[in-house]
Amino acid sequence: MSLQAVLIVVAALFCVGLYGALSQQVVVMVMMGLELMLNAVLLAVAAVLWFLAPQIDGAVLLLVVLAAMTVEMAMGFAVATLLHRSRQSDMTDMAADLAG
Amino acid sequence: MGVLSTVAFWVLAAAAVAFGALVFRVDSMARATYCLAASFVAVAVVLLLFRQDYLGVVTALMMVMEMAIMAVYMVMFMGMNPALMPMSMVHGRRTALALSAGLFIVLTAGILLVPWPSRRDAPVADVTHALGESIMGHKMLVMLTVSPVLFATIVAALVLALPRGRYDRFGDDLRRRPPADPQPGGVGR
Amino acid sequence: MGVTGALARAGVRAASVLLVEVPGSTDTRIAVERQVRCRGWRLAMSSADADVLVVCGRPSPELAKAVQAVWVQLPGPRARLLVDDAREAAAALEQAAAALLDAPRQRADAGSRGQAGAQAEPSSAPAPAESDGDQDNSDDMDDMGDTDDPGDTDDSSDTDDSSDMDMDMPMPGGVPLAGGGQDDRDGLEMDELTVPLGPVLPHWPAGLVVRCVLHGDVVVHAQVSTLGPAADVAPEVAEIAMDGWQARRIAAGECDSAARFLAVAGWDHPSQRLRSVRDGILDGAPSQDCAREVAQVTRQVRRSWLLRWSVRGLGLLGRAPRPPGGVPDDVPALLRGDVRDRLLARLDHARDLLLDGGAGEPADPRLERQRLDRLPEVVTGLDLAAARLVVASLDPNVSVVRRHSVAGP
Amino acid sequence: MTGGVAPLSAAWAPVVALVLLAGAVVAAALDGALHSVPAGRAGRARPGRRRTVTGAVARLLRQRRRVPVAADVMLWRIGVAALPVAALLMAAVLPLGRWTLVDWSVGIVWFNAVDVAVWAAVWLAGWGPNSAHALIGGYRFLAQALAYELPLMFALTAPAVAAGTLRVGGVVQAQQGLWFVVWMPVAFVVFCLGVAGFSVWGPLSAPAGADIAGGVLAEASGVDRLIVLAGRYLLLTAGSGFAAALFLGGGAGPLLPDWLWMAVKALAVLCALVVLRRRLPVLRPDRFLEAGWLVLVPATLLQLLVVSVVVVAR
Repeated sequence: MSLQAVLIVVAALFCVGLYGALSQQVVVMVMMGLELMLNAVLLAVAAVLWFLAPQIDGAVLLLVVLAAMTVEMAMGFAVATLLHRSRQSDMTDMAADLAG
Repeated sequence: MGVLSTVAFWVLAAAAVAFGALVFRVDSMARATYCLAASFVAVAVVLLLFRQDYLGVVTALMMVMEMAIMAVYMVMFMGMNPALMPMSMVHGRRTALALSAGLFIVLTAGILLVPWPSRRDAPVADVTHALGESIMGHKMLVMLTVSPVLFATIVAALVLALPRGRYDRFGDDLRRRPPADPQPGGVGR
Repeated sequence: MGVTGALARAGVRAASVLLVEVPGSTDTRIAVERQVRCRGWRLAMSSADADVLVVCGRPSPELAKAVQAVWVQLPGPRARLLVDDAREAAAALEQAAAALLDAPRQRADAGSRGQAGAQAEPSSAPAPAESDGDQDNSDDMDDMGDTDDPGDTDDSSDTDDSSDMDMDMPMPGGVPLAGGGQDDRDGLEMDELTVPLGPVLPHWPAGLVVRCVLHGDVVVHAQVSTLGPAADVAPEVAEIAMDGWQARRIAAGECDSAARFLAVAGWDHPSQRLRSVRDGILDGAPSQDCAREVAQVTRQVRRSWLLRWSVRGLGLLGRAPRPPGGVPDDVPALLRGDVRDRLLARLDHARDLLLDGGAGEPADPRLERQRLDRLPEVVTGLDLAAARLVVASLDPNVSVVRRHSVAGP
Repeated sequence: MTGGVAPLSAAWAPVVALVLLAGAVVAAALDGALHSVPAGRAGRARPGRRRTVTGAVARLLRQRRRVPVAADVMLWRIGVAALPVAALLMAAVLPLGRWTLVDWSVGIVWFNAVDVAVWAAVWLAGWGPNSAHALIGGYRFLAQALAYELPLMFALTAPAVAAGTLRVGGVVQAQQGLWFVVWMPVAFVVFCLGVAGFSVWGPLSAPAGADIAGGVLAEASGVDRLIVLAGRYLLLTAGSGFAAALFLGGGAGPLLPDWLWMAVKALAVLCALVVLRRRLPVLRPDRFLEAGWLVLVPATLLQLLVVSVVVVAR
């Protein structure tokens, strides 16, 4: 196992997540894609730490990624609830008017 | 790294990616959610291989918890019963597939071509202890930032998701007691 | 065979029994309950948990249909009994134990079910998708998959490749999906699911069926109906020469009702205590002792702040402050207050009957009618746990209501 | 490794499982015995025949498994099997006197992570059978878990802060002078409540309540039911073991060897939990949720503040 090997796994995870986030219609499924991408980031940070700089400072970054995941999730749930309440839908397409 | 941990790594990596892909392939919402949870747990165990004991366990803890709640939202907002019903709710599938595949190729090429430096120094003995020292010591600013952000998230999420404010509960002059709640709580606020 | 036989014998010693009470057969049910306890058996919580299905009394055809639906859900080895007379309870359970031990018979039973539907077989690992109507069209089981209105998805989803669309809403296992409903109390569109509660549920009033429309587990609409015995006549009750027998029977009934309420509330100790008081009353234990015991349990219930906190304000009937447009205030004293007040009223009533030793008036049909009629409005808007507590606290005597509606006012 | 605790080799794992199982059997036997004891005095009827654990096990072994229409059998079985597995994973970091299977530096966090995995297990056990009552049970568990988990986490933090380590063995060591229960009573009570919570037990057993025909248990029959019930008792046993290790000084005590003290203390907590189940009504989840957030969370935070001040001042 080498850094390159781990990073390729990271790239695979990230791209699966990206595919999900781009292709899914339902907000919750989009969130699952995003979570998967953050999961990849988590693994990447841990791998770089282990293989390049096993000092502790970088581990703090892992904590920050974890916190980002929680924040994303909580806000995602809130937005999904709000969308569902206001227009009886949770499809991203139907929220397109939010863009303009 | 011994042979055992290399084998473990590849098994876990394959599991993480496979479960991640299954999230968008299976037909049941519950299965999709718990596939994601399984992917997270696999990554958490990989973190253990990298001697990040505390962070690995905390990742598993948080993600299983999140996914348990996520499953409720999935069922609530998307809805599929336990039966394996074929369903697909995708848009722009080909574009998304092309984009992700392209990105994967670019990333892999980059990973293989970049000359990665070698390890600078030896790992610390007790990572958990060192992490604690670090976030309570010279990296305290990070924690000081993260905690208000998390708190703000709780408040913001509640404001977004709750349909009722105090005027709905206590009346226009905020004098109604007990408050008009669809379901009274246990403390009797 | 040795191991299997030993396993069977040990297992039958710990059998669990699902009771179905036909309205008017309370005495029989109580007798069966006592025998169950005596044998070291246990009352089952659900059909999947039960080995023996005991029907107390002769059910009407509709009730018999509901019982049949439950019967097919028993996993087996299983036995089914109809007990019509309280005195036959012990013999009947003995017979059930023998039937459970009868290996060839159980094998034949399992074989016949295997043909009817492979559902009950141990290792049908992937959920079979074919319809299996007669196996599981039970009343307390329904599909719970909350689905969004399919109309919503159809107009929006064909953006570029609709080849993948497969939203023709199949019915998994022949069970229709939950339908879309109106907004729930939190302003979210909720799917509606119709779940009939009763007539076969643990600690449930005999013969009562409440058809609930659920949002999640919140009852948004409830409709009450009753199922009766084969013939709506006053059952022959073995008159026992005992002082104040009538009063004793009513007091025992009140204790039984209170015990069932406490069982629904998940408080085993006083519930069991009340059950044994009930048995004592029926056995002719000195009424002073019984009254003292009832008073002790009442004190235990009254003192428990945990119970008070847990059920406070549930199923409130006729007491200020009244919500606008709420229940008019012509509520009989026994129904007044929340579920806990009604429980305490029952216990006090039981104690008074035991102490007075008077004749004891038979159940007032108007009061029982009120219990039944008020049920839907009180239950609406509550979650299922609260609704169960309210039903248990009202505990309408279906038998009395039916007899008087048949006989006319 | 830290002094006092010696990790055993992995070959001892079955022994740990057996010890845990023994605890579970004791709990189940006690519960059965309490069921047969006549309550009160007026019922002079003879006490019923005792319900034995062997009888109950034999019955469930003989019963066939029934699968409701359109059930998600895979998820259901995963949920069912996860309960006893979770209990074993908890017990793996628990020291019995001097011995422990794994003396892990993050044992307490591990315990917490496993008890969160129970969320998923119970929900899946409720979701799988495709039955209204079971699903309501699963949802109830999540609602209740949201109320007990945060207080439980803070309650777990208190002994860790006081001992200055996340190692369970280290926490036991730190209680040589004074048991933590003496100056962390709130944390101890909340911890026991949490144990009842993740074991779906006593006042927090609404997810398997009688009002929804057994809730998550409603559709389980045969071996499935046996595993769920055993999982509950195993979780209760593992939780009691942790209560003894984190708050009651683990193996500390006079005369008897330390493993025996640990076993005695764990059994005492276990029996107390079993007895209390009959003595307390079930809390309704909607009421408990608000109480959890508005009463238990502040209470445990205050407890944590007290502990931190004491540690800093010491």
